[in-house]
Amino acid sequence: MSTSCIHYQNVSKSYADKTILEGLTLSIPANITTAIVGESGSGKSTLLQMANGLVIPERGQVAVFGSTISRANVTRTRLTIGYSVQGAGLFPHLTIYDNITLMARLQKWPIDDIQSRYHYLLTLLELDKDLSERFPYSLSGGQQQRVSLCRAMMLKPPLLLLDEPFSALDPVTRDTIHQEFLKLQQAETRSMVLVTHDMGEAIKLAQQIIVLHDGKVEQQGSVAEIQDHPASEYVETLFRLGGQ
Amino acid sequence: MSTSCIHYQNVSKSYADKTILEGLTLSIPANITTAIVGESGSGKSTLLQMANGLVIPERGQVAVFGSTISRANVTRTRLTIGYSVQGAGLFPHLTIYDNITLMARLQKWPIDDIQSRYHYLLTLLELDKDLSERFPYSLSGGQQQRVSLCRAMMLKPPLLLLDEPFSALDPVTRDTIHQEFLKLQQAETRSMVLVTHDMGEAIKLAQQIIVLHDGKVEQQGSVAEIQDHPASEYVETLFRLGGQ
Amino acid sequence: MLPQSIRGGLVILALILVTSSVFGAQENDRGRSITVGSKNFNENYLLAEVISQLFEDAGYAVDRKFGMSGTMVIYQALRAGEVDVYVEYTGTLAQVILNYSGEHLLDDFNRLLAAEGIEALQSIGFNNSYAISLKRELADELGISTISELAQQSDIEMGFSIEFLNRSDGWSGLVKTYGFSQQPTGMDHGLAYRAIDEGSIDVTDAYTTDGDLDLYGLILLEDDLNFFPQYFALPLINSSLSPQARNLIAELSGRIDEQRMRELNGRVMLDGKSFAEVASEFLQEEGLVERNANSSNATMWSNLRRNTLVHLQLTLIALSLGCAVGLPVGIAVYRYGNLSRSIIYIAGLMQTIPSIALLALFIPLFGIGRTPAIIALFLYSLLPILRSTITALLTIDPALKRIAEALGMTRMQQLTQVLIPLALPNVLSGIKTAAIICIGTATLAAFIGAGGLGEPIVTGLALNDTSLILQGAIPAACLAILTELLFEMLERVLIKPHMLVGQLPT
Amino acid sequence: MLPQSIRGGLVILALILVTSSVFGAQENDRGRSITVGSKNFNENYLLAEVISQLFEDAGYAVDRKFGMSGTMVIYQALRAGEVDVYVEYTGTLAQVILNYSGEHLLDDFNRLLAAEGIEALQSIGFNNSYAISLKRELADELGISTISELAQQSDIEMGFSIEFLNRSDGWSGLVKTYGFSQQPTGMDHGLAYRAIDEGSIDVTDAYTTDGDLDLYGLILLEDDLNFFPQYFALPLINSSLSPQARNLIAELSGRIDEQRMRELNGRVMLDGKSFAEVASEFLQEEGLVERNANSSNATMWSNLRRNTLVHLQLTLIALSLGCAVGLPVGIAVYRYGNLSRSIIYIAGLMQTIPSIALLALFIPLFGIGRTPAIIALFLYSLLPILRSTITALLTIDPALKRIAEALGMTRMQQLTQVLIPLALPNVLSGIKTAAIICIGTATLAAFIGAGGLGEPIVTGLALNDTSLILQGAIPAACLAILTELLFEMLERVLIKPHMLVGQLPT
Ligand SMILES: Nc1ncnc2c1ncn2[C@@H]1O[C@H](COP(=O)(O)OP(=O)(O)OP(=O)(O)O)[C@@H](O)[C@H]1O
Ligand SMILES: Nc1ncnc2c1ncn2[C@@H]1O[C@H](COP(=O)(O)OP(=O)(O)OP(=O)(O)O)[C@@H](O)[C@H]1O
Ligand SMILES: [Mg+2]
Ligand SMILES: [Mg+2]
Repeated sequence: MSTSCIHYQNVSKSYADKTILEGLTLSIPANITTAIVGESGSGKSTLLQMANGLVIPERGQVAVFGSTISRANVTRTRLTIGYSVQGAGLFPHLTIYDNITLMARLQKWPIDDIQSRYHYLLTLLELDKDLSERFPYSLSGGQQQRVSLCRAMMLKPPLLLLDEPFSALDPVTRDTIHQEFLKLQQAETRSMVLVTHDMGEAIKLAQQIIVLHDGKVEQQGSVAEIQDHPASEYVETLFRLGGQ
Repeated sequence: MSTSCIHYQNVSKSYADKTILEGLTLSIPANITTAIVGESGSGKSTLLQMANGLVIPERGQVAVFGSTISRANVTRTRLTIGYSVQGAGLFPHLTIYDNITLMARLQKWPIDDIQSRYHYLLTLLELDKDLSERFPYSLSGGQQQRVSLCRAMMLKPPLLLLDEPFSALDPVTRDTIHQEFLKLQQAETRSMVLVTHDMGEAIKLAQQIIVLHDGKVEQQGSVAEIQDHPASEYVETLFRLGGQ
Repeated sequence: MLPQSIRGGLVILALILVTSSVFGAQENDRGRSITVGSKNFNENYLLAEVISQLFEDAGYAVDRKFGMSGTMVIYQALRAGEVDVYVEYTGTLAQVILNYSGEHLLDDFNRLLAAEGIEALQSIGFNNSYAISLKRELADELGISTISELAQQSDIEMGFSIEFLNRSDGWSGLVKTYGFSQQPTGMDHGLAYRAIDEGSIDVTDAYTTDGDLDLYGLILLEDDLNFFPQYFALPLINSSLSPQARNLIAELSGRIDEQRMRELNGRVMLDGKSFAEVASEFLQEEGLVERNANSSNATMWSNLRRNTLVHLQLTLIALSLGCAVGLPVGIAVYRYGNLSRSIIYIAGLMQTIPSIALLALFIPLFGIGRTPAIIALFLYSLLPILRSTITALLTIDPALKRIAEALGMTRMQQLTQVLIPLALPNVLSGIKTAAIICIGTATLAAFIGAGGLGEPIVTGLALNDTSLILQGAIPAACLAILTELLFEMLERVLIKPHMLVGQLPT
Repeated sequence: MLPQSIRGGLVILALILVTSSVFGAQENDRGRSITVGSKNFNENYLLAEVISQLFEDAGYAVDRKFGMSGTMVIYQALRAGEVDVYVEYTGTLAQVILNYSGEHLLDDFNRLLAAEGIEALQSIGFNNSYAISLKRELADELGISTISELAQQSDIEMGFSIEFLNRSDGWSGLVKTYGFSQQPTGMDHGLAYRAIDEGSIDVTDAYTTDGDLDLYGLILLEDDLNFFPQYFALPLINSSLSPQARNLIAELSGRIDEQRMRELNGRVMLDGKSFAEVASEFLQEEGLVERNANSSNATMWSNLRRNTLVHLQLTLIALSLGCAVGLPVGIAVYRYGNLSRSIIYIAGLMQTIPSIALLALFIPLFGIGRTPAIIALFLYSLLPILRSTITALLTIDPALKRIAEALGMTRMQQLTQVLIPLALPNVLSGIKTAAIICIGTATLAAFIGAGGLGEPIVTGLALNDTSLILQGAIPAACLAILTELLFEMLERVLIKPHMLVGQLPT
């Protein structure tokens, strides 16, 4: 595998008596979109949060773009990672504009760059400009989710970690955004890791798919590989029931 | 229409300058499952929350099982409505067991009834018994969502309002639960209103579908009706992009 | 009313502590400024107020150091230049200060005082000495007007104050001079007038300027053998006082005789007027100041303004310090957990030290005045601020804390952008509590000469003058309410309304 | 150390206010219980402590009402049965109480006292009267040992206390009796000894039992013409005292002569021992109680326990009341918003009233003792509880509030199941602050006779006895820390750890 954006080396994580991941080694290739799919509670979010240091594995190491995450570099590394959390997690005291542009302002971006990036993102994610001055509590579930995605993408990070970013969107909006994302992928190379339960979405947006099951990687491969040669009955069922 | 579980009479709701719903009249039939679908931000959650008095319309009235919601009866009415909120909304200070059984205990159900109902619901929603003593923060997104659903169903309410209850579930878990819900519908008659973005889910679980668009009801009818005779281009696109 | 002993205790505490502000270094050299002192009894308060208003009318800034306890205290203050002028009595001057037994001649006094840098001015006129008083009707009935005549009366009940009975210039001397044969009873001076009124005694000792003689219809017998020492009131001044200032004070010389002083004292004691009011009335009646209906009010208002400003200043500085220390320390405790938990214990300990004791303990460390007051207030404000900060930070939704980290914020950015704004409502609530506690405790600061609204309260308690107490208590209460309103405004500015609602708008 | 004037103020305040507890209704009829009173000077404290320990050794419960100011106060307390026994001096008994000028015979006294229900017992032995003192070397050098001989000396510098100079039984009488011709200077009694030490004066007045005579190497001249009135110490008791109790007190009769009393006073003044220690030493030396190394410690510990218990009781009751009112009112304000916002203002106002003033103001309403103290503490605890409750409720995540409603909870259920548990951390933080403020302010309650740990502090301030101050301050500090720990435990029980974390466990 040429370069990897995230490399998990023999990682283990457990809570109390329950082991979530054990001795997992996994490379996620850079510059493409990888979808992580699998059962609810199987550790997908945990896996993403290990990449930005929110979850620290008991054993093993995680490297982002080749450099191992440590206490010393974690804050710097996080600036290169856009992370959209499952369940939006917007700051309730900030307006939508402030939520999205917060980090750019802290990074002292020129105001013009901030403005243009902000408006670009709103359009990209089909959000109304009217939302700018409103506070998160007044947004619908799908709107909040999209704002969270804008926030993740604000700094143009080379790596995007998206935890079920489109789950609260209706098919029409979702399709429009899918199209935009595909265009985006062609315009600029960027590494993206997408956790999703929508197999159609995984197939449409990702070049690689990782199937997580029982704390292990059940299968990793290109979309075609997985669709044509599911490694197990679970993978097959997943895609069948996912409508693909 | 024989009996309706919720009847909206000329209901209007707006925030500041923005009108969400205007002069909407709508009856949702009792004893069947109705799916509400539509664009993100179109007012689906608002519509549900009007039925349990969380959102009060500026004009018009809402009746649940024939009785108009008022300040006086709203608390009593709510006990007959199971409501699962978009984004789980579990009480962080209570264990999973306590979250789910809270209202039953407050209603002074016999402990045996509580226990058996609790375990029935866990099984129904594919949740592990190990979760019982854990707190919401330690659950995955999909697990929290299912706990929220258990809580909504705990009191065996005659009316269930479910706001995107399965959005965070993987296809396999989702399918298993779908099957259980279908069995449930055959076993006992119950009114259920389901907001969803998964058209497959709507078609599978619901007998009636309401399509919301631009603050108006774009189409209301049986699943077959809507699939065969979409009232507008929007309805057609919605179902096409929804994979159905 | 308060039991006598407690009231007495408060009086004495108040006076002594207020007095002690004399020892505090205080800057009173702003332009034409003058410090007027008084002893701790009504007549002396009133005369000091008269002098103060006279100076104020002439455009001086007056620093009032009223209510000092004891002759030596005020005299030393005068010597040290901490007081520029006060009213002394010739008898006291001779016996207590100069230990001089010759005749009371101003020149002799001044010869002795010269070395001390002090000067006595012409007497104000009246002689406030011991006297023997009885009901006017009784005097008429018996046909007596002198003490000699009284000594001839056999069927007379005499009740004297314990002090009078014990002093050599009291009863024992009187017996020797006039040859009394009657046996007097000892009783409290305050009770003697009532006893006379009820008829249980006929005669008692009095001061020649007692304000309530008229009330009880008492007259004074002539001291025909000149037994009682003379206590003429005269201003003692600092020799360095400017001629203009001396001239102003000299305006009073010979102005007030016993009758007039009795009447002025009576306005305070019987009519319940304030010293400031009576002084202002007197100066107007004498034509010494322009007639001005508001002058006494003006004094009150200017005092009020000054006290309120000082109070505000004390509170604000202490509260700012409290925030400046409490907030960062609170954040540190939150960040480093149990390591710095002991800080809360220490802050708690500070709170258990009673404020008076704390203020007293500070004197050897920080002296007297504003500094120790501010330090004490600061310590009291620390605990509520510290604790609310810590708890508020701890109870922030952990999901939001994690997101702040995930976004790549530095620790400082997490604090300023997320933690502090989210903790703000509860932190502000702690600061509010601290502010109100400060305003309350600052009234005690008057005890160590720090001024503020405690000053009228303390003096009022001392003089049992309710209107004076209210002059401190009401503005303090207003300050408290203002503070509440201010914080509400601050909340409105700093905290988005939806962050602080019982119910979201629907 | 504290400047004299402030220390003096605190002494007087403390004593007078502690004294006033006499007026408070207090139940002291538990079994064999006895109330011992003392006046507010060292010797009298010490003798009262001796009597107290004698009773305690005999199994009585002793209520100490020490440090009353003024003869009339303590005598009235004895008459009213609020004190069972105290030590008076014959001179004072004759002049101040009985106004009797005959010879000091016990039978005569008792004839006069009988009507009052009071009895004087045999003198303790020593006569604490005025005396004239000078350096032993000087006396030897001049070869004098009586006052008559002193009066013959011409080249002698005399410095007397102002009081002595002014009393008829002081200097003036002395002059008449002995025919002094020298001119004395007036000075503070405390300074006179030092002046003698430095040689600036040769002779001063003293009391025959002064504990520091030996320190300065002073001797007393014989009052060969018997001029000074006699002040023999004798116990005054309530006539209703049981024979056993009388017998106990009678054990002291004739036990202490001047020399012994001087020496005992010296142990307190010079060696810095506590009254309890010296009293216990004395009783052991006289064989009046079993030799027991720990007895003084035992007294200290039992006092400590009692004071701490009272303190705890005051604090707990006040805090419980504060919670009982603050929590529901806070909830009401949260529920009904601006309508009841004025309640916060009122609670704030309460906080601005200085605690001493508040306690004083309560006396006419609630009398003296625990009730007003508890009410005052309650008022002080109210604001922090109230405010933290309101803010904590307001800052709960509104989404959770909506869900609680949506589930069909009644208002009460929403409160108990969701709002209160979620507000708990911040509410507890407010209650903690209130608790610490209560513990601190409760030390002031001693001023109105409510007891508690303020008692040793107040007495210690009065006597300038650091060890006594610490006996109050240290336990108060410990209480504060214990309270912190207790609340931490409470937090651990009431609040799930994940609800109060800086960082979630990962
Ligand atoms: N307090 C508020 N102030 C202003 N606008 C609001 C407020 N609450 C909701 N809205 C707006 O009302 C509209 C309807 O919201 P609602 O949550 O009902 O949408 P929805 O159909 O459930 O969307 P989704 O599928 O994204 O959950 C949205 O556009 C939202 O922005
Ligand atoms: N603090 C914790 N204590 C105990 N178990 C935990 C804790 N946090 C997470 N878990 C468990 O770890 C497992 C993995 O969680 P994770 O959130 O990674 O799942 P997921 O794959 O993202 O699931 P979903 O699709 O439902 O979001 C879950 O079973 C969850 O219950
Ligand atoms: Mg997840
Ligand atoms: Mg919605």
